[in-house]
Amino acid sequence: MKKNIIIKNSIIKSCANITLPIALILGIYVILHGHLSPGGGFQGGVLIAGAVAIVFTAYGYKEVLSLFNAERAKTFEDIGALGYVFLGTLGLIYGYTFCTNVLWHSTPGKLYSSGTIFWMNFAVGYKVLAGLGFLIIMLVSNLYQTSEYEDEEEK
Amino acid sequence: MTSYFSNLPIIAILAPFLGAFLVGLMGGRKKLLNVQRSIAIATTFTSFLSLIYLIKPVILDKYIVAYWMGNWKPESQWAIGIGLEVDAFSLFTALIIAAACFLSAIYSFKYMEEDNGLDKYYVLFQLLSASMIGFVLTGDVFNMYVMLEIMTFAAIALTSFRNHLYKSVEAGFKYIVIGSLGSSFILLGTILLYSQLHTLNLAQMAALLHGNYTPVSILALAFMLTGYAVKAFMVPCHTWPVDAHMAAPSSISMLLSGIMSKTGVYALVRILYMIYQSTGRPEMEFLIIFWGTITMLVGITMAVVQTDFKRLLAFSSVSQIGYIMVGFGVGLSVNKGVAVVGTMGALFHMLNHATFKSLLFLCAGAVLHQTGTTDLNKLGGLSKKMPYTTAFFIIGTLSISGIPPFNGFVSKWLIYQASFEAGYAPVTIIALMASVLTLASLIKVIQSVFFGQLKEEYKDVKEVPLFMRIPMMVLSAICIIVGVVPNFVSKYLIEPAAFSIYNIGNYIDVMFEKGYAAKMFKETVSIPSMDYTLAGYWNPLSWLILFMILLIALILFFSFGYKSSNNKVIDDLINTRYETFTGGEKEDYNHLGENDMFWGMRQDFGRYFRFIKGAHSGVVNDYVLWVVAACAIVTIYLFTLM
Amino acid sequence: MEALKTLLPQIFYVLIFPGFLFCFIFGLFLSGIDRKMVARMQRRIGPPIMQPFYDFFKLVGKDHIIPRKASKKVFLLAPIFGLISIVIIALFIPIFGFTFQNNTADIIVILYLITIPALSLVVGGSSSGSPFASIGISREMVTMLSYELPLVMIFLAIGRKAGAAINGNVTFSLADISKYQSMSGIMISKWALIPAAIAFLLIIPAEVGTVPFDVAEAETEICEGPLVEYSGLYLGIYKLTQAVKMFIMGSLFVALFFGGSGFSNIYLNIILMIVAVIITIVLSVSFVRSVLGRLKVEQTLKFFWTVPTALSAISLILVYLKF
Amino acid sequence: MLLNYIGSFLIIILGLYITIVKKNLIKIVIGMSLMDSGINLLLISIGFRQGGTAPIFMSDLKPGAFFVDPVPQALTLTSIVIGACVTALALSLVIKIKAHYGSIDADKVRRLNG
Repeated sequence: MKKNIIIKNSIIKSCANITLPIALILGIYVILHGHLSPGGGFQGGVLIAGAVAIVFTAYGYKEVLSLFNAERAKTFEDIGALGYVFLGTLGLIYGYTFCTNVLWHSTPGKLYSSGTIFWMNFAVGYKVLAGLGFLIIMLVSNLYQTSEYEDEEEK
Repeated sequence: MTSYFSNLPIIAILAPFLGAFLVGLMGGRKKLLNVQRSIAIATTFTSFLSLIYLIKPVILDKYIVAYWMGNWKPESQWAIGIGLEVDAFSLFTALIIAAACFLSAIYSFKYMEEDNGLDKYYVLFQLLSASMIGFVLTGDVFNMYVMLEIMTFAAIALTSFRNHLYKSVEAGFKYIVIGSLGSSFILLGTILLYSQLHTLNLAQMAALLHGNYTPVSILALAFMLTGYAVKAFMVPCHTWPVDAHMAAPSSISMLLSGIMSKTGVYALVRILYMIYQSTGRPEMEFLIIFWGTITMLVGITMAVVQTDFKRLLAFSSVSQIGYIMVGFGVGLSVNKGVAVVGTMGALFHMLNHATFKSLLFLCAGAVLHQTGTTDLNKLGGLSKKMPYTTAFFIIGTLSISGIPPFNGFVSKWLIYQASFEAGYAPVTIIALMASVLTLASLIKVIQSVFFGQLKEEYKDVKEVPLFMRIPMMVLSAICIIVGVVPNFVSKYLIEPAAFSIYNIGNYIDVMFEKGYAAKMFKETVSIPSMDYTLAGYWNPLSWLILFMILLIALILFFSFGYKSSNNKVIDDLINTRYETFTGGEKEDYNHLGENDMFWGMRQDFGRYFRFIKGAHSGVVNDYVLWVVAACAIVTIYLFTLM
Repeated sequence: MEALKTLLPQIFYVLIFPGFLFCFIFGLFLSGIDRKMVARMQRRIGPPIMQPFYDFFKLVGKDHIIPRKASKKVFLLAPIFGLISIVIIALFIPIFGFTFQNNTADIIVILYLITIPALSLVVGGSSSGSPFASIGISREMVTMLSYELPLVMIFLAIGRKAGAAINGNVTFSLADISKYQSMSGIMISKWALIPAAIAFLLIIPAEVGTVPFDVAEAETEICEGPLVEYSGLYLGIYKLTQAVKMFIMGSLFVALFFGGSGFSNIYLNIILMIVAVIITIVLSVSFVRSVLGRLKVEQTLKFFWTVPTALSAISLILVYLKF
Repeated sequence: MLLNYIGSFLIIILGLYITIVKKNLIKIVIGMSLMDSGINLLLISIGFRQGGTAPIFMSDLKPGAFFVDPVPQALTLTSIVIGACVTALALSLVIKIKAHYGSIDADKVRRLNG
């Protein structure tokens, strides 16, 4: 396995500098407009998690590890999932079935018009960005840390 | 509509999911470990309890619970939401699953204490339980697929949980390759079916597909059969569970073997009986019975030659699935009376297999926990050190080989009767022989693990702690109780489940509205009349009383002899007449390893055993090829005969 | 009072007549006859017919030793369970139309109950911790495997034959088989079932564990195999179980192939049964035992999976072809 | 449209071929995800309708406009997630196998056999 290759390519870096904010903004947009346009929590989450991959391609794994905290991503993922379950359970609490839309009271087409669906999208997006981000971080760090890993094995 | 029980199915699914995320939130802090354990036990118990509350409406009052997520009810008789639908068969399977998960959670309490990363274990464990319950309660094909995938991932991760062992990692990899191949087949079948019917709801699929077979739907059937056969360990798709059961922690092996295989069987039954309504199709009946018989035979002959405790149990599990599928195959028979016997036998065997195989795996786990190995050649003589485990294992052995009055007898007998009455005499003979071979393979385990000579290195082995003994106790109690009162169990659990399998019209009507099934079928859908007379139950109670009388009399009579011999053994250490007779050999040389057992048989059938052992080569590519070949054969068979 | 009225005959059945006492006396008696017959065939005078009784009571009087390595409870309980299960079979076997226990599927119950004595031998021998016992139990399991296959096929053939006449399909009830034989003549008179009867006669020695097929207990090679550590009372129980098994197999043969209505008098029926069982056992056990030597374990397997299996398969096929 | 169906089945068969023939574990993983992609393509093709619009109820919808089938799109998404998870998990297992066995040749990773 190739080790210790530090990627320093100015073209990639400057491209990443441009695309990174776009990816983030687009991701957030897609999450928030999940009920109005194609897309939703999952797609937006993937877009945001793609930012991790962009950082990796441009700045290498050290940067990724210093920027993102894998442990916290794991926690965030659980929070997102719990939020989804809680929002779903709201339907039960209000006396309907699971996932029933209980907050709905607005005109269609507006940003905040879909009641629980909006918040569910948000929760899913949160979960996915944390989860996929965690996945990418893990894969990246595994790629470069096999030697450390083998030491663990001998213990 | 909104009765007290209408929300119970979703609670049963939701509780373990919620618990999983909560445990994940807590992270790997040592202080919170006990909290996490309690959460796992509490959530599995919650789902078990909510399913128990469903027994009265669903099983006793024959009510089918339909539940639409988000209140998205069908729009002009077209399902647009995701629905849960709980009939007696779903509930029956779900009850087995929830009970086993609860017991496994208790068992894990002490069994897993030496491992690290336990928070991840409990997250995955609860995901596994939740997805299995969700799988059987859902009324939506794609939801089934999603639940199946969650289940597969959790199971793979749990299989390779002890990733410092090479076998866990290898088994996990084989599992993921073959398992995801099976999942892909299932997805392919599902979407092919969707392309024809444009719906994913189980009930609606059944209604639309009635008498409406096209090449697409037959291709979908072939893919789905193979895909779920991978999940239900049917030969030749049985290669992953064997490795996985061997490598996983025993609390998980129990779930994988005893319970997860049932989800595959559940799906096969739903596909055959409900979606494709193959009841009365002799070609489907033949396919399933033939497949089941092959499974039975290959599983058990492989089990006889194994040298690893858990691997042997896994292969025997494969053969037990064969029994279940033979029963369900007979259930497709034209002859209603015979079909009911077959279905009931299969359902009963599902219950029984879940209990005794879980029990056996927990015993294997106890041995592994105390000695650190499951190699039959290394173990020996543990019965004096672990008397309870030995007793439980013997109970499990007697149950699985169908010795009366344990529970395996009842279901196996129903399956024999059904297959023989349906005119498949060779199947009955093979089933009976497989039963004897099961006994032989487990006797091998008893001889080389619990009896025989005690090895030096296991001198200080102790009995397992109480927390691990409780689930084993419960399971062996179930083994005995179900065997003693089979009439009661089959009246209140098996018969409603068998009825609900055949009662397709009602299943469809409840999901949509009354008369929908009749409209789609273009004929009146009658409630199937079930004829239980051929299932003439074995009534052991009458002679069990006599059994007890005899037992008490004899034990009273012989207890004097037993008592008087008690003291001599202990104080008479010098007297050589209490030594085992070895013929002058040194003890180190005369341990009969399991390799030498049954050499008489292996000599005669050496060619067969060499072939079948060589076929399980351990190369992933071969196993994938088997699955693909099975799919091809099923496809060709279905296209020629349907 | 009502319960007592139903319970008392049951207790009588279990303890006295077809049950424990009868099995005990008649089994040992049968074993004595067998020994006497073999002796006569070998031109010896032989032991008195009561010799097995003397042997049994002598064994009961002796001290019994539990080896230090053995796990005590299993070691002592295994023989008792074997004896109980074999005695219980006696309750299922009808004596010419008279049954004590009526079940819908007693053939399969019997099929499994018959394996329990062998199983108890296996578990008891295994728990003794002796290497000879380990070899013995592996041989016992292989023997069991070998005779189980033809036995199953014989039972299925008979069940099919009787069931076709009784309910049009198949029956596993001995009472039905007995009824069928009283309706249309004894089973052995049907051509289709004669091979099955021969196969059953060949199975009896293996089931009982007498000479040509006693690979599990081969005294000269492995010192009685599973029984090597047993002594005193518990050895006696094993010997008794073996004797009772001989009786059970004989009467099962009679009930399956020579059953029927018999006489109207129950006592006459019992005597007829006893005579028939003695003839069966002399035919299948004593003759074979005095003529042949012991087979090897793989020869046993090969023999049973060829000759009796083929015979019973012929029967099964003939029955299916409605001969 | 026919091209899509043929293509998707070709991709599935190609994936199967790779999984069966290639001995390198990473290539097996590639085969698996290739098969997933084929299934996804099939799914999307099933839902596609010539000239259909995005399945969203908006006010500016023309009369007579029709939607593409939204259900397969949702299914595809789920399927993609699952495919990503399969790949990630399988790759992590391959890394572990490399650590234990020192090889990622399927012929050498066969200690559990028989």
